Amino acid sequence: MQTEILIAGFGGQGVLFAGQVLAYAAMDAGYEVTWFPSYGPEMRGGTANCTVIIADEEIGSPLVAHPKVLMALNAPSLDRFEPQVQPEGLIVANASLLSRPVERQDVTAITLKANHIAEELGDRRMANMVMLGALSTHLPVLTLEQIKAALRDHLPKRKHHLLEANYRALDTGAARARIVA
Amino acid sequence: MQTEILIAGFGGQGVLFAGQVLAYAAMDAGYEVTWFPSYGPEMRGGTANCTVIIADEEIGSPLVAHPKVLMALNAPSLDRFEPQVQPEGLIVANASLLSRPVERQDVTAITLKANHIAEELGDRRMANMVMLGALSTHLPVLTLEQIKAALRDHLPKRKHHLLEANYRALDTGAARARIVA
Amino acid sequence: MAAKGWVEIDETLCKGCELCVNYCPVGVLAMDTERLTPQGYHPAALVEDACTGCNICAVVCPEAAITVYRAVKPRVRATA
Amino acid sequence: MAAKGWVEIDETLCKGCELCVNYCPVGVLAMDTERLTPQGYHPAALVEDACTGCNICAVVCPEAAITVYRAVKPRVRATA
Amino acid sequence: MPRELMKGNVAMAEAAIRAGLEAYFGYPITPQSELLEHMAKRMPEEGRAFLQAESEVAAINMVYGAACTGARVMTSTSGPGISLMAEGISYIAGTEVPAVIVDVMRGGPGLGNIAPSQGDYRQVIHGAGHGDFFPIVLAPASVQEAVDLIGEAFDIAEKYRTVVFVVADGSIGQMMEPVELPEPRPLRRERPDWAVSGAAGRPHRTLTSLYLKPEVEERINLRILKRWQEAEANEVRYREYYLDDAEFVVLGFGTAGRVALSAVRAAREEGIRVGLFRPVSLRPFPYQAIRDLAQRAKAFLVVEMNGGQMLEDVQAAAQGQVPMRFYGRMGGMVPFPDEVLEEIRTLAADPPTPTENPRARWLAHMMPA
Amino acid sequence: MPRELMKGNVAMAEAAIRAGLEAYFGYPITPQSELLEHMAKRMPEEGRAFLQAESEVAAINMVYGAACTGARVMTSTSGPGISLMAEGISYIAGTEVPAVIVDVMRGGPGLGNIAPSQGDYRQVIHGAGHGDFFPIVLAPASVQEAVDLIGEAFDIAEKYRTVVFVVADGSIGQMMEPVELPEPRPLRRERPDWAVSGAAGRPHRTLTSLYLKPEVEERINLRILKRWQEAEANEVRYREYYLDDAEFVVLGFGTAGRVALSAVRAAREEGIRVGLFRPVSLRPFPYQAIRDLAQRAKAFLVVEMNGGQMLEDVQAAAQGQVPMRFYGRMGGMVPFPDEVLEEIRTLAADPPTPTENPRARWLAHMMPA
Amino acid sequence: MTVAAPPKTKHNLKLIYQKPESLTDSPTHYCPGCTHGVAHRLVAEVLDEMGLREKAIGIAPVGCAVLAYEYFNIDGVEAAHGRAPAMATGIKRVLPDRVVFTYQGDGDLASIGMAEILHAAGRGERITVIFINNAIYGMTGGQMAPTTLPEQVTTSSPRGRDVATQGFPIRMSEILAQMDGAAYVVRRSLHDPNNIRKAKKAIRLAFEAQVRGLGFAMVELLSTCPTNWGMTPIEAMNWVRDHMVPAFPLGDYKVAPELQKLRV
Amino acid sequence: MTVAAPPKTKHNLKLIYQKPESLTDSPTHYCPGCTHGVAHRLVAEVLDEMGLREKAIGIAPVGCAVLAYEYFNIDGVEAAHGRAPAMATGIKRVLPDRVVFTYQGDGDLASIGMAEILHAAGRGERITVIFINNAIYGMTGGQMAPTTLPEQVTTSSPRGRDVATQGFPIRMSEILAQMDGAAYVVRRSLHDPNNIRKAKKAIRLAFEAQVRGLGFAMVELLSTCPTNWGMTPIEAMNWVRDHMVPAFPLGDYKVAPELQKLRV
Ligand SMILES: Cc1ncc(C[n+]2csc(CCOP(=O)(O)OP(=O)(O)O)c2C)c(N)n1
Ligand SMILES: Cc1ncc(C[n+]2csc(CCOP(=O)(O)OP(=O)(O)O)c2C)c(N)n1
Ligand code: SF4
Ligand code: SF4
Ligand code: SF4
Ligand code: SF4
Ligand code: SF4
Ligand code: SF4
Ligand SMILES: [Mg+2]
Ligand SMILES: [Mg+2]
Repeated sequence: MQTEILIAGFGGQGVLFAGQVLAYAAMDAGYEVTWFPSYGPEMRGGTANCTVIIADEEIGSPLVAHPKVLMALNAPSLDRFEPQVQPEGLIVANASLLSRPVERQDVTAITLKANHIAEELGDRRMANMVMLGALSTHLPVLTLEQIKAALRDHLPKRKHHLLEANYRALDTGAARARIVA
Repeated sequence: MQTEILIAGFGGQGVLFAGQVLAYAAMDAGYEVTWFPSYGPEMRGGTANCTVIIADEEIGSPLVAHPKVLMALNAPSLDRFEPQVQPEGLIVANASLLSRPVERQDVTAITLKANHIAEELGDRRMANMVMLGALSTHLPVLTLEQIKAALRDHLPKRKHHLLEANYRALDTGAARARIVA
Repeated sequence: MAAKGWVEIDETLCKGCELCVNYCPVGVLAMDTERLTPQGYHPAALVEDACTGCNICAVVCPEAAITVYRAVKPRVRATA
Repeated sequence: MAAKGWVEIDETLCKGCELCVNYCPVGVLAMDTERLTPQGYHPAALVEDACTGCNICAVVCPEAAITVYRAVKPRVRATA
Repeated sequence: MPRELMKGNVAMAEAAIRAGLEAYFGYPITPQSELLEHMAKRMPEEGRAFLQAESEVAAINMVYGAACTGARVMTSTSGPGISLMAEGISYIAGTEVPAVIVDVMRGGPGLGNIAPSQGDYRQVIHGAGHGDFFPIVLAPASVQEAVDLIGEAFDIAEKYRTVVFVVADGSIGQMMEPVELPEPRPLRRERPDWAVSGAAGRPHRTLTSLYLKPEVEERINLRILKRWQEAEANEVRYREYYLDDAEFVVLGFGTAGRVALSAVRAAREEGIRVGLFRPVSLRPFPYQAIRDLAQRAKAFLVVEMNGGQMLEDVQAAAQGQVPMRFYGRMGGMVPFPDEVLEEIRTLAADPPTPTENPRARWLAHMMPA
Repeated sequence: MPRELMKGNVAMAEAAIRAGLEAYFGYPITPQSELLEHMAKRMPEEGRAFLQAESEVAAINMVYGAACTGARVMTSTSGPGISLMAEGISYIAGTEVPAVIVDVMRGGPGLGNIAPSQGDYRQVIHGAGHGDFFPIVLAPASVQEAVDLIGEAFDIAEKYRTVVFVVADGSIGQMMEPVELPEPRPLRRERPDWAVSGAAGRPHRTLTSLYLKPEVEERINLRILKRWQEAEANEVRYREYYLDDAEFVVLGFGTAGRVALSAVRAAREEGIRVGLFRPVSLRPFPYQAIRDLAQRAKAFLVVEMNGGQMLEDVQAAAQGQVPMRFYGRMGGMVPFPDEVLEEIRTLAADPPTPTENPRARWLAHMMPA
Repeated sequence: MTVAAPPKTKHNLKLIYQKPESLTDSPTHYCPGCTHGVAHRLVAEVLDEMGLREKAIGIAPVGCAVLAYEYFNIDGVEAAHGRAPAMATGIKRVLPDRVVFTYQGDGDLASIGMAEILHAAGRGERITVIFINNAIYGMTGGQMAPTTLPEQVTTSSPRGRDVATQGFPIRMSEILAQMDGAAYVVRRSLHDPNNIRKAKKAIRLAFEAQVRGLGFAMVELLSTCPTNWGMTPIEAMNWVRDHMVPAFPLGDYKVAPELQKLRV
Repeated sequence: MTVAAPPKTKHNLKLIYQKPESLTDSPTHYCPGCTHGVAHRLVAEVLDEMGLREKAIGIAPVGCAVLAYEYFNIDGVEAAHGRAPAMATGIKRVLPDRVVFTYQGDGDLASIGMAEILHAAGRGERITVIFINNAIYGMTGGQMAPTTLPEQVTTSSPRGRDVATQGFPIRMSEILAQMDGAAYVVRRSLHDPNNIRKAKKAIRLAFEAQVRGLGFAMVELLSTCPTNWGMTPIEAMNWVRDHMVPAFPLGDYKVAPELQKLRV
């Protein structure tokens, strides 16, 4: 059994970190896991994405053409990856930066205005955690609690003052996740 | 038909040049020819030798284990190469710098005091030509005249004032060549 | 037109670095925090009518995004 | 022994470069054109009895072929 | 030891430190730089030598110097850096001192790009430097395997007094996976008897790759070849998956091997009797194991992230005993399992003929006229 | 043209000048230096560019620059220099500009010595630089052939927009033979349409080996591979001697091939039905011709001045169809015809078994335990 | 936000400045506020002013400016890391009447490319070198450069550059001024409009040196890397002024007499 | 020839000079009169005097001194062409209490090895460099070196070094003195006994600099190549005096304050 999660957005949106949190949670839960970044060209700007694969046996390819789950933090990511999600899959999209709804009818789609929610919560950089919270509601392999525990156990000590804010973002994201399709 | 001539001595004795003269003569006479130096390590001193192969078809190896002809300009060269000469071969040795005679009985051996003769003739650097002259008396493929012509045709113009002295050295070498075995 | 100068900012090029804003000696430039360029930045914009056409903003702009004009006095023909 | 100094030249090392001969301030060295070293050079040799032990030849010898001695006055024991 | 989630580059660096690395010299290059950066942080903490050299040329010659003292030493780089190290690598091999080099491969030739690739295969294996020598080359397919092989690399390098490469395609360097790190080994304190250290109370020692007399150089060359022969006998490593009843065999190393594993599993679900052979030591290459497979398989499919570099070795191993296909992605492209699955399906449905040229067929497919 | 007696190095230099060489950049190294020295003398006489670079790294990058203008350009070096040029060679290949490189091979690895060798075979063929590309490699066995191949090298380099090596073992560089030089060709004045020259009256042009997008780099890689495929189809060169009725075949290139020729003749005189196959293009390698020979010969003997580098390609070509022996001298040793003759005699008297490992047998013979 | 109204008509407005012809229309990939862009612009302005656009061949380095050939509207090539001066030499030797310049970062020029730049200068190679000193390896993610300041934190000097083990900043202009083949070697900075103007004059002279065949010419430009320094563009400009200029004194290190007379 | 008679007895003779312990007994392969041998001897004498023989590790270059490790009675290694400073760095970093020196020719140090020597100096690498400047590539048969004088004929400058195309002689001491990491950079000559004595003092200081941990130290020695210059050894000495010294001024280019006080 294997779950592939593709997280995509702008550089700076915390895409890679969100993936790492999932990877930590999966590892702690005893799964095999790979986190694979699309490390961009040796220069700035552009998009960022990473693939997290969670499985219960030795993981083959760290990349997949058709992930089960897509977490899209901006419009170009949704445009590019929506068609690739597996039928019956899951798409979590950040409505704050979208100009259109999720179009696929054969997937579970969750949208929420992650940037707006994060700003509401007082820290715009928490949009990725808001999204993760939403994702957790429909992710078969990991629970919100496991994600929180991963944050707690792996966030470097000097960043622990941010834990509460992260939890709040996760919770709010989970609470506001709305299935739209 | 192929004749291999190994010329050996100290660096500075004109070993390589003597070989080149033979090679020119052979080329002018329409033969195939290779001149192969043992180019020493990237540093000074030591011995020098070259192999000249004269043949009437495409030449294979530019080196042979057992040359037909050895022209040895000093003692170490004779020591090292005498045993390698083909039976029925020819050894021309510079008695000025030898401490012993040619020992092989199955070859034609010619010795002459090339350094002494060259000094007599007024130029110690001509010892190599004296030796060549001696060699020419028993070399099957090339005549003394052909060697002289090669010198004339291939010595750079600015050295042509040395031609006469070279001819004299060749002639004297040819005249004084003594078969000793 | 009151100002002596005028600048145009090419929004396909501007990256919102704020250098022009910072160095404009008369403070007529500001970041347009409401707009996003196609590259996703807030562009600089001329927000006051007092540009002197001094060209400093263009000198400092890393993206060559700024075009500068200066008002010319109507030429008085010299009567020879 | 008349001279104040003395040199020995190691013929396994000397290459007959003549530098020592050239720089010896008292001219007591010369090339031995009759002898050949194992490496095939004419070695330098001390040919006169007037070496001062100044060490200059050793300083200039590229082959470290020269050993230099100097005569010591028989020590007069200081009577305290 | 508990598992930690680590980036391949960082994990390799830490594994080297735990293997008793005494000195690291390197130069930044993507996708390898985190390895150097981890060394920059950790080596001084351990009181060991870290130096960012002025270039890869300098880095390999620093490695060369340190290796001559018998210290455990390594460097890491990517394609262009491997090229610049070629002379130094040849000197190290010619001097018969041990050193470990990590190549985190990127797209090439030339400046290329920084995406994952396996394009340095031929260079590392055959052309790591001028003259006759054979480096040992290990290719991990996961972060854990990278950690394990780094540890072994030092032992092997010392055993055969040679250069050992760990070639990780960019993906292995950049991805994170849980790993179990080994216990730190204590620094070795004794020095091998060939090492230079100052001639205190013993005759002076020299280490060189210069042998002016061809007879002597020949003896050294033969000695190097002999050690290589021993390595060939002892150091072959590979992994087999689903081969017991396999009619079809996919062969791939590193990330290509992993991708192929996913495809093989998917194909098995479709009922195709296919297995995977993943070389771990690229040199010595598992010739015999592949030859054996060639005798019993119906067809091979070689999958690489290059234009068929290992393919040539597989062909040499198989000696025409099995028909073969090739599927490669180049220039920094990583194949998806679906692509390989499709190739497996074709392989099973329409097996290759014995004379078909695998590269030509693939090229025609990739670049239709 | 009358025949002139010329040293290989000088003849190659002069041949390049007559082929319309516009610029030469190089660095001294034995046994190649006379080539550079001839250029130092002649290129300024012709009003063309000669420069002794500060290193081989600089030399190849000067070649790279000049090649980007569409000029005919070359460099020459030996082992260590080839290693140092690896990065530049890869850039030239990746940028798809033509250049000619002469490697006058010496003993290695490392500093080695300056005696004749064929030890760079694997490096030049497989590892001339990082990333996916294939240089074309030509190996003369006489001064005349060197002259002829130099002329062709430029045309081939331009035809396939790639790097062409002429690999001459030290003997070819150092020996003198009579040669007929070609008539000087006029300098080409038109520039190819990809060359940089200043964007006068046309859109600006760029030449690069950087393709940040893997999809794009992959297309370039495939294009390079496609051209290589064409070269494989068109540029195979070899010479055959006494093969018509041969039961045994000796294979060797360059000087090893010549030495083998003498031995083959001697063996023929002894009544052994043996012939010689001498590859002239080492890449593309004459796989098919060798495969054909393997079908009809009783046994092969591969002779090299290295530890069996071409041997591996001959084995790949023969695909186990013919039993094989190997005889090599290393480290600057040149085999004598007598040694090869002895090997031929053994081959005929006691033919190898199909499973015998040629290198292992030879190594046991060279290094008895 | 209220944007100032456009002028009623433009016909009494004189064009004072616009993007130079020697730049292409492509947006660059540089980070916002990075002065690589300023340096590009200055070079392009000088090429325009001297009428050299159609004669120029530019050589991009390996470094953040790796795609410079896409931004300059001139013929261009991409060099191997550090080897741009050698590549430039190859080009200039076969096309001596073209104007050839390299554009190099501090890692490229002062670290791996040290031999090539010194020898190009030693030979008096008639090329122009634009040297961007930003005290860091920008492209590869902020490692230490030879020009990194003592104590400066980078990803490969995480505790700050320790001069005892990692060496001292290297001052290239001072070194290159020692070379007899150098005709023009100066250091300028891009940290404010005034210095940018001076930098442009220097670039002009560096091309004049080439056009007049006087020898090797280099302009070292102190430049920002807001991204890897972890600063805003404006903070970065000030950091150059406050920290780099003291360590890398601005000035003329070598100016051939023929250039001293020139007014540009 | 009459050779002076040996002294009757030796017991009243004091040993003034003998071959230093830090040299082996092997005869060298150097050409007669080549001052490479003098330089070897001086280094060995200094090692003896400072008691460093058992702590020293020497690095031989690619050049005529390629076999130096056979002549020095100390541990030694052979570097790749030009890379001795990098190799020395590798050794010194793992064995910081050993005394590490390189011995390099002008082709090795100033041509191909330019980057390595400059960066070793820049890092203040605690190594000692003996730099033999003989204005030629000795080992490979007399090609032009970076230090070849203008108009000097070599096998790769057959019409004399043409500075317009082949560049100017490079003066390494002047360049290296610019490096902050350098503690001691001087130029001496080996062209007569007096200068040889001064050279030895400099070599002593260059090792003192290392032992005291002051930083990088280099002694440049003007040296002869009678063979490739086509001169007798004595002519060669005079050529150094008359042609090289004017082009490469002798002197102290950088001396750390701690060394200035030292009397050796
Ligand atoms: C041979 C080689 N080594 C390393 C690299 C990786 N690399 C790319 S850019 C760069 C350094 C860039 O720094 P700098 O020259 O200062 O330019 P900047 O990005 O700061 O403008 C390095 C090390 C490479 N491409 N090639
Ligand atoms: C990479 C490389 N390039 C070239 C050579 C050939 N080579 C050997 S010594 C030498 C130059 C020696 O000159 P120098 O350093 O001045 O020393 P010298 O012989 O004059 O003492 C060269 C170019 C080499 N061995 N390796
Ligand atoms: S031209 Fe001068 S005044 Fe006008 S916006 Fe630019 S900097 Fe400000
Ligand atoms: S300086 Fe240029 S890029 Fe920066 S904000 Fe102003 S217009 Fe935009
Ligand atoms: S010690 Fe002085 S006097 Fe004596 S031989 Fe030597 S140089 Fe001459
Ligand atoms: S200086 Fe030394 S090598 Fe030269 S001649 Fe005198 S003793 Fe012999
Ligand atoms: S990384 Fe630094 S140097 Fe590179 S573009 Fe960004 S700011 Fe400029
Ligand atoms: S070639 Fe020159 S430098 Fe080399 S040993 Fe001979 S004289 Fe000395
Ligand atoms: Mg930089
Ligand atoms: Mg020299």
